[in-house]
Amino acid sequence: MLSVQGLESGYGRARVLFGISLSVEPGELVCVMGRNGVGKTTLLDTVMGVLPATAGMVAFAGEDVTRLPSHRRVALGMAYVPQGHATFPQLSVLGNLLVTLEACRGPREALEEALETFPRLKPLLKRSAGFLSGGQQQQLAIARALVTRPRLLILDEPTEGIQPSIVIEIEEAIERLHASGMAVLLVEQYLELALRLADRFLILDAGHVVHSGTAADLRQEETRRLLAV
Amino acid sequence: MEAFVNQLPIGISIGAVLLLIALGLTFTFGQMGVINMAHGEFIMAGAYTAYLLQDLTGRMAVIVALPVAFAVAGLMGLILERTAIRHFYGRPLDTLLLTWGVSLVLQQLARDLFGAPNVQVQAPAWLQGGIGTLPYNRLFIFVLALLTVAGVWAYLNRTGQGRRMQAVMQNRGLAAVSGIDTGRVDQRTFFIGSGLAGVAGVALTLIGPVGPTLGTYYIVDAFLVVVAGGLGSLLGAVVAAAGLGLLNSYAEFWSDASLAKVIVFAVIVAFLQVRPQGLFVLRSRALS
Amino acid sequence: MNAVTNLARLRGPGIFAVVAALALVVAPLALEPFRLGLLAKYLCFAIVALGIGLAWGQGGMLTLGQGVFFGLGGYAMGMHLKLVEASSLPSSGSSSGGGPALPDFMVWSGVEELPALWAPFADPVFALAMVVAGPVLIATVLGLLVFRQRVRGAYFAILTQALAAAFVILLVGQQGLTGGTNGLTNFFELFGRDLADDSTQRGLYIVVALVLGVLYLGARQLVNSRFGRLLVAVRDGEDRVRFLGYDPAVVKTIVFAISAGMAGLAGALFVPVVGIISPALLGVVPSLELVVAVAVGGRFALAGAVLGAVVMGYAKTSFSEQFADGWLYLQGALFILVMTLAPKGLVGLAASAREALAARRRPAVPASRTVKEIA
Amino acid sequence: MSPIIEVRGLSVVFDGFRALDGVDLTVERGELRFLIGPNGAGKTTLIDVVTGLTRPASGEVLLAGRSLTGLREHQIVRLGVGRTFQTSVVFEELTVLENLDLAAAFRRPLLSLARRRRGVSETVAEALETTGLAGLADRPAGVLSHGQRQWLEIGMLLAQRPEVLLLDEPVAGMSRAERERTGELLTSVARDRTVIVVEHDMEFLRRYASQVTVLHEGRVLAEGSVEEVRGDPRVQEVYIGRRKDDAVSAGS
Amino acid sequence: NESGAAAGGDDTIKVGILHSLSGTMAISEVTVRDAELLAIEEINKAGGVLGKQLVPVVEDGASDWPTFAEKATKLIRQDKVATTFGGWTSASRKAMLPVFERSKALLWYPVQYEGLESSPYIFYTGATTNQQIIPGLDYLKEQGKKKLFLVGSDYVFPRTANKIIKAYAAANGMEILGEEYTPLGHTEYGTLTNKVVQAKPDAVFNTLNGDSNVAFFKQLKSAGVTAEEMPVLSVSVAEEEVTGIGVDNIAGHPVAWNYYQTTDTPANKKFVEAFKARYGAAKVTSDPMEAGYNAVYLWAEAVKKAGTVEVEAVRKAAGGIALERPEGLVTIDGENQHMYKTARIGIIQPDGLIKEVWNSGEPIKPDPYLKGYPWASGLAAG
Ligand SMILES: Nc1ncnc2c1ncn2[C@@H]1O[C@H](COP(=O)(O)OP(=O)(O)OP(=O)(O)O)[C@@H](O)[C@H]1O
Ligand SMILES: Nc1ncnc2c1ncn2[C@@H]1O[C@H](COP(=O)(O)OP(=O)(O)OP(=O)(O)O)[C@@H](O)[C@H]1O
Ligand SMILES: NC(N)=O
Ligand SMILES: [Mg+2]
Ligand SMILES: [Mg+2]
Repeated sequence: MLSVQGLESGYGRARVLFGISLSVEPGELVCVMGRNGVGKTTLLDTVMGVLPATAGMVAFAGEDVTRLPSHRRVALGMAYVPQGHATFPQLSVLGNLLVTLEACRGPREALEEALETFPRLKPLLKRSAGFLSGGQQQQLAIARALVTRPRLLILDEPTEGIQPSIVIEIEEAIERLHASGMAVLLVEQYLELALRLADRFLILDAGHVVHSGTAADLRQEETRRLLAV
Repeated sequence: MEAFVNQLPIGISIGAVLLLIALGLTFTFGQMGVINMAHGEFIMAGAYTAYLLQDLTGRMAVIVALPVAFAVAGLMGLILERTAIRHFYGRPLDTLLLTWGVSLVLQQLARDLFGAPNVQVQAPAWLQGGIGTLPYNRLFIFVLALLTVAGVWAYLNRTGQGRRMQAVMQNRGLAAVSGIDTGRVDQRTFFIGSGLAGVAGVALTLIGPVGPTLGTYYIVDAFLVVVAGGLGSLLGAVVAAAGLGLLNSYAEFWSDASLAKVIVFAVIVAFLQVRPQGLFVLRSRALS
Repeated sequence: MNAVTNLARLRGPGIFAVVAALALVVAPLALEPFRLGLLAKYLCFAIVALGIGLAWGQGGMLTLGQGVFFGLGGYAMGMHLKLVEASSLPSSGSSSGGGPALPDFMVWSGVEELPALWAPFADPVFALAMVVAGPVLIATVLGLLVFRQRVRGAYFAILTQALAAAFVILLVGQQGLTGGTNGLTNFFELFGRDLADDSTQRGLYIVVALVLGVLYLGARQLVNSRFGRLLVAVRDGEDRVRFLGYDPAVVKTIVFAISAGMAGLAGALFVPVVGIISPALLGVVPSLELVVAVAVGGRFALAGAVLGAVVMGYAKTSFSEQFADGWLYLQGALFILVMTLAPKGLVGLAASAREALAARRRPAVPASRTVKEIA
Repeated sequence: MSPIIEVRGLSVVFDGFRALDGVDLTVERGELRFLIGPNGAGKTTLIDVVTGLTRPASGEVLLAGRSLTGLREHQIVRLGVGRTFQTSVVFEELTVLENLDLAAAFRRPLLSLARRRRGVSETVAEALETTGLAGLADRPAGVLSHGQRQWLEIGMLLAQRPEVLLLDEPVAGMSRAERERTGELLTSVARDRTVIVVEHDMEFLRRYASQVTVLHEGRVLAEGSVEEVRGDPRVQEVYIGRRKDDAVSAGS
Repeated sequence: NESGAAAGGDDTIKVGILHSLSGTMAISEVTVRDAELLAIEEINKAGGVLGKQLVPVVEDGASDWPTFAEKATKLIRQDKVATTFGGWTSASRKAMLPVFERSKALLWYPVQYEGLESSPYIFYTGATTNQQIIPGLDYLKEQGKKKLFLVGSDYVFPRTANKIIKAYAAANGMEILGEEYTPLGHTEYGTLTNKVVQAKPDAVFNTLNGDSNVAFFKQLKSAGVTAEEMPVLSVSVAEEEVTGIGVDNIAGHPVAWNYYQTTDTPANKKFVEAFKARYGAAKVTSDPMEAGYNAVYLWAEAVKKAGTVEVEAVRKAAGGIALERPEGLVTIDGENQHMYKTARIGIIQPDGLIKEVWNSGEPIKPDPYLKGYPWASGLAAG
């Protein structure tokens, strides 16, 4: 589904990623882990085309998308929930969902579906997204990605700022989507959550993949050490 | 009392002119944050379009000119956006300088193309005359302003394009990863905003001079309207335009035109004391 | 490593010294009086630009109304010169016996008695004080009013633009008091020296250059101080600054007032240099031109503001001399080119050229190290 | 002695929506108080009111017995109340060091700020050390990653040396190890100052909290020790949720 | 010192042309420049002055008074021109005046103005008040217009003109019903029109300048005001402006000048033909253009008479020079350096040209300080 090879990227002249390779098979859930500042967000941004790749290749569904603008990648079936409560603040909650739906010409049912996953958004539909609480915004952000009915869902710390009971629901939702065949690329700091969800994981450090393997590997002490400061 | 009644339509019609000019700005300035100093020259382009068309279409020129001027000025805006403005997103205030340069060039261009003196656009016969102190041409501008406002409102709030436009302006990066072609949206926004300037230009031929410096006469007031109304707020622009129009007309009646301008300024400063972000603020919880 | 940074640190003062020597020694010797006068004029604008650089480049306050402060300073000086002239001339046909002699324009405007507003400006000390105090006072009041209410960004820009427009209209409308559109002109002497004299003009040039130099150093000090950092913080996140315990309104007002004071001083110097102060110099367009000049030079560096003012002044003069008919094309094209090709202005262009050069010279900062440092 | 923070009958209304509805809260000096509750419960709003960002419809906040009503944000900071933001905001053009230095310098007279900064003050050096940002001191804050920004915010708050620290989800996005560091840091700060933390991380809560206040729909739903609150069925119902293996952060 | 400052080279003489080619005033001033350049070409074709060809140095005053001063300085000091033709607004003239006086250089100013000035280094080839405004008032009085409304742009010419008008009215039993000023470039005349209509004057005396005239007449017309019931006498609207205002909006209203394109003199026939041949058949000629055109010829004549371009000699020689010009006989008054000019009242015709309906019969002696008008005493002295 997604294949990344020798990816390099960064900001201006500061390089952050040094030849990252990874792949996500259809229906697979891959979790990227690593300490703060190692380049997880940079990796996802580059995969989505928010940042240009300075070297390497990103392919999606067999197509080379390395030079494609973000919106074309969305059209191909990639969806992205960026880190940190990203919304269109002056659009209503419904407007936030609609605008995404219209941009990818999805069916109205996709919107209903997304709202089923996040029922707490329903009473808020008319409110401006900018006035929502942090956690409400984050729920909206995930719902917004879901309305595109993506083939690959990319999530950057989706549970950040969300109350425990909803984290459970999100986890279940991801599990469900994953089970229904959606590929997922997830960045997550909660180790336990990652362990429960991931088929495979990678650990980044200083812009390199320093470890990758299955969930079983991650339980090992050595791996845990890699994640510690 | 008689003065009060007589000045009312004048104030409203000044407001209508201001609104018509400011409407284009609610797109380029209000939505995109671009302080487009060339907006005045797009107005001028609209006026010259009406001038050129009157030989072809005779006295219906004003009507025919409206859509043509929209397209002409819109196209000019589109070119400006493609060649220059698009490098400036994220630092909108800087566009002021760029567009200021463009405005100088366009003024000089008009001078070379049409000559320095004013040209004449004949008002059609059916716009001659009026009811009481309200001439038909003023009425025409008033109706045109109303229709344009309604159109703009519907576009922004009732169409997907309008929604996408707002999304891009509120969070460009998120819009892109939500599948919106931000480049297209920028072009469209600028096209429409500039096109509306063209429409205003046609209307202005009915009441004012048509010359290379036409745009410069209205630009400061138009920006004031947008600011007093609140950036990006359509309702605010409408109310502010009406308010400024009335204030202008009454202040001028009881003092003189020069003093009226000073009074208007003082009132706006005072007003921003009460409502610092304009009449209708698009608030947000986030820190700037 | 240390030597390199020391060298780099010396480069600033080095350039400053070279420029100062050029301006103070070479220019007065090399340039003919007319050209030197023009240069003095550009330097006056550079002083205003410096203030804009502070307020806008550092503080994020896009002020489109600096002409107002320039005018306040200029008129203070102009009023003084007019009064000196009126009292020294055999009062031209003035029948109003007793009272002080009237400036020429009051006579033809039908003003019969010296307005109370004018009287104190006969005193050179008062006039010179007002050159700075007037603009600072007005900027402070306006600043406190608008900044406390958190008027900012485009709102502030448009508001100051409207201020310039209103100010000009007010000046024009009070012909008897201000000379109306004509402004104040026809000055003969400054502190007893003949203004038409080339040596007076040369002296004036030196004064302007010195004032600019001193203000530049002062502004640099301010920018590099903690206050300067605070100013940048206010620019980038005014609301957040409040939660650091500072009042952004005060910070902004101070800087706005400083920039206004600079503009006032520049206006006062401009009057004897050019020989006229009129509303045409103060309105929306000239105020905007100065901001444009700052952007062309590079608004994030004070040197850029100064450079921009001089370059734009020179460009305007020479374009309009060479191509009286189409010079606006050239000037417009210049803005457009600079803004698109060098968004950080001429200074930014120089900086990035230097950086590119440096990058070529030292090929590889092991990139992974930079990242490790961060992690 | 009066409590350091006392919130009385606080209500906040946005366009008819009651974000806070008669909240009472008392925090004693030297407490490390946790504030939890569902998304949209009003936690951030409460902090906004205490720090002057939002004006309440009714009720008041007392700092050591003194009403904060009507004070502007910077005045409240000057009285010794500091905060961080849920979405961190730092000055991207300033270096990490300058960010911290500004935070530390607000008590100086404005005029003294006109001098250049020479060296690094002890407070700032300490903050650099605690936050682990020493290596990044001279980098502009704009280059920081999400987690690093969170740390810088905490550092700025520490550098302010406030009496009362309000932190809005400080560990969100932090790795596990950093959460621990933050927890310990807050515990030690709370020894001589007062800390109020909003957090959703239940493990973090369990390890570092003593007193917990639960907000729900703008009201105080429960208050007590961690154990009491976690055991409260209403809290489980609206907030913690039902999963057999005890919420998200079961592992040890 | 004969050769020095004046000559550009051995066989050429440089002259300065200084008008606004950009900004609001460009609309008017460009045409004056064109007329002046035409005169220079004609003189050159006829063999030049003192056997030398004239070389114009054109500068842009940019509608900005300090720029006029700067460019004047440049022309004098750098280009060392023999004389300068330039200016339109009084403000630009006031800004240039000290420059020319200090440098003892010559300026030829071609536009009607408010008087109360007489600089030894300026020749005024347009009308002063007693050659335009007072005849205009005489005409209105003759027509039985007793109640006037004054409308003007907010600057020195209209304000001074109106002062004179008020003094005239007081002395002649006329009533001033209102006096209104608008900023230059003002385009919103609804309120002013309303005030005028409500005051019900017999006539309006209009000293608006520039683009404002377009807005004023358009809006006056749409308010239903006609030239028959309320004529608007303008002193700054000439053939050139009529096109921009739109003939429909202004036809029938009177204007006061010294020259119209239709003025019937042999010299004018030649001028109009030459101008159209040079700049296009659609172009019109107007009073300030003619005054600029005259200025070049008058200066050339003075130089011929003096035998040199040296300033003091030319000034001395200029007094008394009389030439048949398009407007008729023009004589330089050596005392105040203004011209004897014939006053003419015209009515704007539906074809955009102006038909003369009254003239003063003979050139009127210029009287910038209105010393010959008892009612005007006290105007000049303050
Ligand atoms: N805009 C930027 N400009 C320059 N450098 C940046 C920028 N954004 C991030 N960086 C740097 O790139 C590196 C990787 O950042 P990134 O945001 O990808 O980290 P991360 O792994 O997502 O961290 P976190 O867990 O804190 O979110 C960091 O060291 C950071 O300093
Ligand atoms: N300015 C505002 N206008 C309208 N509604 C608002 C505004 N600010 C907050 N709200 C509403 O008030 C409620 C409380 O929000 P608040 O941010 O305090 O929640 P919170 O407890 O911090 O939630 P979270 O845990 O998700 O951060 C939310 O429903 C939010 O939508
Ligand atoms: N002299 C004039 N018309 O200003
Ligand atoms: Mg990240
Ligand atoms: Mg919150």
